[in-house]
Amino acid sequence: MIPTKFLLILPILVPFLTGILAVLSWHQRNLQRVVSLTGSALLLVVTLILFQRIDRFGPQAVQVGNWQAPFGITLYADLFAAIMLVMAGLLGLAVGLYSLANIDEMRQRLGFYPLYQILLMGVCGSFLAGDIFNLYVWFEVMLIASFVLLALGSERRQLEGAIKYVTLNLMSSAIFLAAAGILYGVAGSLNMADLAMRLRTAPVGVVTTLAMMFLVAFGIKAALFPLFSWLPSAYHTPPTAVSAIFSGLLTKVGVYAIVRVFTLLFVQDQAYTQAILLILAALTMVTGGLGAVSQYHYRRILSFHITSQIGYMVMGLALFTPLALAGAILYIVHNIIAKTNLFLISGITEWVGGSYDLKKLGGLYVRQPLLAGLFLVSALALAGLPPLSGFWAKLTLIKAGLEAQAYLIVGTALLVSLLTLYSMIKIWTQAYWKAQPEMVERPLPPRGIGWVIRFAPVMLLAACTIALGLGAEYFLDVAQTAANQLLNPSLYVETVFGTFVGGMH
Amino acid sequence: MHEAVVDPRLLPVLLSGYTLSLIVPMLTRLLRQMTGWFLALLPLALFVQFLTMVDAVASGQILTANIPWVPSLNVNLSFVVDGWGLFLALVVTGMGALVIIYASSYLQGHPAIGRFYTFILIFMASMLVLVLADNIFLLFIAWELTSIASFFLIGFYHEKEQSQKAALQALLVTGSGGLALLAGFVGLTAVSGTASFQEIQAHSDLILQSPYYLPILALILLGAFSKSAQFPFHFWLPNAMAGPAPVSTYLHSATMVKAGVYLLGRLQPTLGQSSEWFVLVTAVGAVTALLGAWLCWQKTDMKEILAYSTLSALGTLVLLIGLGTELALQTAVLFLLVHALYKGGLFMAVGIIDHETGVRDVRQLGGLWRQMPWTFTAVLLATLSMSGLPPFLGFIGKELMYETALALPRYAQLLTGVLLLTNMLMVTAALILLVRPFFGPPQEAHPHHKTAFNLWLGPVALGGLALLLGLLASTEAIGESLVAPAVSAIAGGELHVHLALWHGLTPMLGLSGLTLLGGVGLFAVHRRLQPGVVRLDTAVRRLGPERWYGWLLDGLLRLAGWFTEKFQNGKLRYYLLYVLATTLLLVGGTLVFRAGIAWEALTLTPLRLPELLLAAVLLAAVGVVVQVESRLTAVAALGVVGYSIAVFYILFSAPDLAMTQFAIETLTVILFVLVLYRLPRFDQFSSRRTRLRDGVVAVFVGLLMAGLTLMAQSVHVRGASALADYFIRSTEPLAQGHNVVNVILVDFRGFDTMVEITVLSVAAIGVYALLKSRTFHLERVRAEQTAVAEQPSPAEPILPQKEAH
Amino acid sequence: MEMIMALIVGTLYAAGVYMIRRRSLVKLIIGLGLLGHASNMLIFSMGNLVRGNPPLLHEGIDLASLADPLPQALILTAIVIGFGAQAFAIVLIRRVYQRVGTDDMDQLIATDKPR
Amino acid sequence: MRSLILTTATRYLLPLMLLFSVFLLFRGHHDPGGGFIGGLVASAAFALHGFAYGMPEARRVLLFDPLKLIGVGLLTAVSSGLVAPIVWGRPFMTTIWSQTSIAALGKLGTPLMFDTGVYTTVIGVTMLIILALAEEDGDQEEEAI
Repeated sequence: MIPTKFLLILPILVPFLTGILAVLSWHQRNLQRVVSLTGSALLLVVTLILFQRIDRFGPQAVQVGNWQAPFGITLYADLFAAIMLVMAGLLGLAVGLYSLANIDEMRQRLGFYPLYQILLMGVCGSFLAGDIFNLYVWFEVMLIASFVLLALGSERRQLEGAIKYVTLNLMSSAIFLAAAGILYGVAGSLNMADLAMRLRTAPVGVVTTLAMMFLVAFGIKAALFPLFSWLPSAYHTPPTAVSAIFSGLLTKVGVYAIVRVFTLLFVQDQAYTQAILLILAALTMVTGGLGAVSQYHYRRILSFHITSQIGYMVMGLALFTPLALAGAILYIVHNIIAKTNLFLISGITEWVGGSYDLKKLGGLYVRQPLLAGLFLVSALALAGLPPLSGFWAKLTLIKAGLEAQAYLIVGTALLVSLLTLYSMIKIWTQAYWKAQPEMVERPLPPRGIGWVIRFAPVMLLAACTIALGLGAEYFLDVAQTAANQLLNPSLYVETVFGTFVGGMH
Repeated sequence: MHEAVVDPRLLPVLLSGYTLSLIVPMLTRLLRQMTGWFLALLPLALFVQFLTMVDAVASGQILTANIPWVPSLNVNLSFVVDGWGLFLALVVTGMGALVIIYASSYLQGHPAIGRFYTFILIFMASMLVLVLADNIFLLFIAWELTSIASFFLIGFYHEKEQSQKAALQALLVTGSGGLALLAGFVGLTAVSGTASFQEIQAHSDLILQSPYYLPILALILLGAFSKSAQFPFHFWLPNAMAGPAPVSTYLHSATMVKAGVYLLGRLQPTLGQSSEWFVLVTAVGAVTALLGAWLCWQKTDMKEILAYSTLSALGTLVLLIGLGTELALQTAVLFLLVHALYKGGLFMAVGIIDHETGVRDVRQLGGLWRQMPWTFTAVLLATLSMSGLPPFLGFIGKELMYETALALPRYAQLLTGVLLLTNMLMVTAALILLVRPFFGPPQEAHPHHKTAFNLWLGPVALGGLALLLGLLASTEAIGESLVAPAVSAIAGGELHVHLALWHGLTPMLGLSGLTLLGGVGLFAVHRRLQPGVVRLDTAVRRLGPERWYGWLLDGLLRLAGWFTEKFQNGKLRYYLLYVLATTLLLVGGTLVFRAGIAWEALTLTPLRLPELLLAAVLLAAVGVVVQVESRLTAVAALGVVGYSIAVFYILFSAPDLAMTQFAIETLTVILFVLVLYRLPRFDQFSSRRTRLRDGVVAVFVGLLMAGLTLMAQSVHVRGASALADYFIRSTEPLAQGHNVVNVILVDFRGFDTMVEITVLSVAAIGVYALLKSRTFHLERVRAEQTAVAEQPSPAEPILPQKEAH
Repeated sequence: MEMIMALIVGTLYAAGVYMIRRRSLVKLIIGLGLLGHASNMLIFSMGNLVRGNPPLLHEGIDLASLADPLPQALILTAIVIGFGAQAFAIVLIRRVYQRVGTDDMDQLIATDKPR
Repeated sequence: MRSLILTTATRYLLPLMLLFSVFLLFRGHHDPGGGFIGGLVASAAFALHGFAYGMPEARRVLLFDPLKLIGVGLLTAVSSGLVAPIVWGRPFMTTIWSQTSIAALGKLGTPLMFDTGVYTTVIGVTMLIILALAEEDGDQEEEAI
């Protein structure tokens, strides 16, 4: 059994070392592929072990460098973090496998695999950070890796998208950095557990001002309305594997950070902050939904839906009841899997149908029934139809919303789910049902290894979506435990300050 | 009181359909044309299974099964077989068997017949779950599944645009209703504290007195009405007839559309004791009944006639349940069966005519009775039942209807009138269906071959059943065993139902006669009236609910387009503006209105001249950067800003920072010069006004950040500087160093540094990849150019690689 | 001095924001540079401004008078990260110019047009 | 346009600057300096050499592919953190110091190893950027749209 103090660092070290090995084997592409895939598989194993440990023994913290908190850097993982880490591991493997077929030779030679691993490292680090500046640093590593992955290949549309993506995300970083600096100026600490205690004695107005700064900074990353514009500009431009991993993990890191700081640090003026979160959540849902309805491009529809669904997650946070938070967590998990899978499916659709443009697609229900079926599983889950995963998340949120008497947001959530259904059906009708437009005559790709590499991860994720739906009780139970941990900040503080071992060295 | 008995058969029975649907693809390959017969064995077996439960249920038992699924959300696999559920389960399975057999021939040779079977089985299983679920959310799940199955079945001919539209419309309308229903269900369970129908029923007082009664009622009615195609949601149903005949038969007349009726019946004892319920449900039912009947006799497409008459029947059912008297419920139960039998048969028969002749328009058909004797038999039996002639079951249904209406304490005349009118029009419709295609001179369209046994089996069986049950109505089997338990499951208490063909000379009999007379009369003149009525109808339709749907959808699309155009116009500076405005609003607003700066708490360090001069240089350099026209000067000025900052670091005790800043600044300037000198000059793109406006925004942002800086400095929460003290005091003894900043970087917070150099490495790889990609692209272009060197002008620009193929 | 620092911070942010909202690619990158400086100066003014007492531990020094080393360490990290991001952004902009052939940001809207 | 002064100066400057960079690396723990600054100085030396003799020559003097340097540097940094968990069972990045001190260097410990990793990485990073920029294809040719 791996001691927890090592286990907690492994989700960072595994992709880091994998990335370094991939850099060192820069010119041997096949070696890189083996290294990358092995690393991804290992990451999933590690995160699963970590999840199981935390599920059984509760939140864990480790002090990097063995410096007592709040002086060193703390890594902290509660059940929420562990869930997110498992998601990173799962996606890392699924998309990693898919990328073997999807990423072309040029991009491989320009460093796709190292970048991919470093991106995973940044994501995992963000989930584990127990120190606000360390979180900033993780955000940066994730961000810069995503910049490069987005622009890798330098197609014109990629570059155009990248400009917007880079600029707005650097804005977010600048605000985050300023906020972290001011937080240090106000409270004199960077350790989040320490801050949680110190901020209790700080003037409420000042803390709330800081909360708003963090909300804007993380809101950009999470693509909240009206800070989301970079996402639909950029997410549809790189190769599918890149879109998929972005859609699954990056915005969710923003949501994770929002949830973290608004449950741990900024709980002083809840009426005010929750009201703002609620308004943003509603607007985000609507904007994304409308955006998706207006599009005719497969991946752009999916991109807008990322935004709309972030609204649901923030809604769960804004309601701030255990059930609502559990709903948000369930929603995140469901959405990560379903949305990533849809992106992967969009890639296969392009592969067999020759386009992302819905007007040029068609006839795939007849020609590719398996693909169509896999699309349906994820799309209907996304639209929240029972008994798939999205239904349970939606039901939980609606129940929590009605219990909290937040009728307006519940109404919005329900209406937007109709918009989701509409746009998913649009994709279905156009790409799968409709007869194939005559102008595009493409021979079907052979069912070789490329077929297996593409379909295997999609099937894996579809199976996860189904399992999440049929086994909802287990996942809801876990989500509720995670939510209760989140709503109990003193657990965080005790865990961080209670686990210092070994005294001075 | 009912006695609950756990029945282990239930779960396998209910899930068998799903299981079977999974292996359909394999079966179709294995059994080919026999698949239909094989698959029909399942509903048949289930039908028999349910028949064996009839006696137990009639004797007052209810059969249950309960398996926890998601108890945290009160969602469990709990089922209850009571009279009402069992009654519908029999309809669902019985019709299911006939429809599958029928479809095996109707869709014979269609490449997608396997998918048809899959969806029809999923539908059937879901429908069974729906009518037997005790858990309210389980019902909802099944409810949504039937909508989805219906979507795929309506869109069976999915390459036709009309099918796509109809399927989408049905899904959106019933889906919206489903969402309302979900909200209503959540509310209902919240108020009653349970998700079991049995227990909810026991808490009906609690619900009726709750302030949330009305919203809950409204939401649930929205769900039920949209599913059962009540006015103003009725329009999706006629359009749904784009599906193949077996689908119309099974989903859109016999079973799925009855789900709303079923739910209303199920909740009648809970929600039905209010005048709101009475008014809403009765009125909507009555309007739908009349509307359907009125629309149906003007049509000439047989399937359309059936569709609208189905609407009418659904309206009648809803009306009866809204009335809620014992007699009304009894009528509703019986009429449901009556309708399923004759309408199912008619849909199949019309399907046969369509299948064999390719025509559904009564104007192009004639004299078919000779050529299609079996179909004729079926239609004859069904239409007679539809017209309510003795000794058919339809007659008993109609008599009961009038009896119910006449016995009403309120609105008796009005509702009798409504029912009379509806039934008259039904008679006319029945006559149109029977007389025009089958009698009269043969027309051009004629059957191409003999009708297959599989095809006529269903309709003839159903028509025969309508006759047989009518003849047997006075026996116990119908009234006491089937109808009575169903009614008592809704109304509660034990009751007896006695059905008979002959009640003596009653007012009801008179009304029946009147109905027939009126119907026949209208039939006699209907051809002359039709054109005028159709014109009128078209005019009214322009304002009808279907147009509302169109407007809503168009409006939504336009709104979405407009909104997205506004917010996602591709121009980065607007995106930035949104971010800045949000920051100003949220952060600035909070700072000004909730925090503020404690000026008196600011500790000010005295000013010194060199620092002031330095600040002046820095600010001047910033001014140059912003204003200058030449990019090289701007870069140089930016360098000056950086170096001034480095000097600041020196002055304020940060030598490490200063060194790094100097080095980095130099590198940045070099990079700028290397990279940017090949870029164009600074161009002035924006107008003076834009610049002024941007300037104002920028000033506000500056003020905000300066304000935040001062705010932070005016707060002194920090346990003085606990961290700084610790670092300064521990660096030597614990970290073996003297340069505290460096020790923080490599030891206390070395982890940050490790990530930092990773960032740097990735950035370098990024620079490398960006620059190298040009080499790759150029190599490709050169290769292409040599390849097409002979051709003077390449016709198409070469696309960049899209993805690895 | 705190007021002067606040003025500098505010001016740098204002100038940075103004520059990134221009339509010219080159100005955008210069604006990002200014924003980086602004954040660093902001963090720097979060530590108490101490003259001539760098956090270097030499014999006989008064430990209480030293400048707060933590903001310095944070800024060092931020400078380096900022440099990485900026280097990438500079080259990115160059590549955009090479491929698209315009310096006008308003022309770069192809990816946002609904198709 | 290589100037004679630059080429002559660089010949002597390169070793001196490299030596100085190593000096900065080692003294960082006690005085201003450290791996980062050291790495920058070393890269400046290589870059100057490149300006004087051409980039292929700089690449030759560098001995290693910059990408390899980056990899090795990162690996060194992370390995310094792994010493404690693997050898002593302490948390990641716990510092370990040698008991004896070596002349001119002082005590050896994992922080120095870490800083060496930083130093190596920074050289790799800077040289990767500079070499890529210097070896870039010209602007004249059009890429495919």
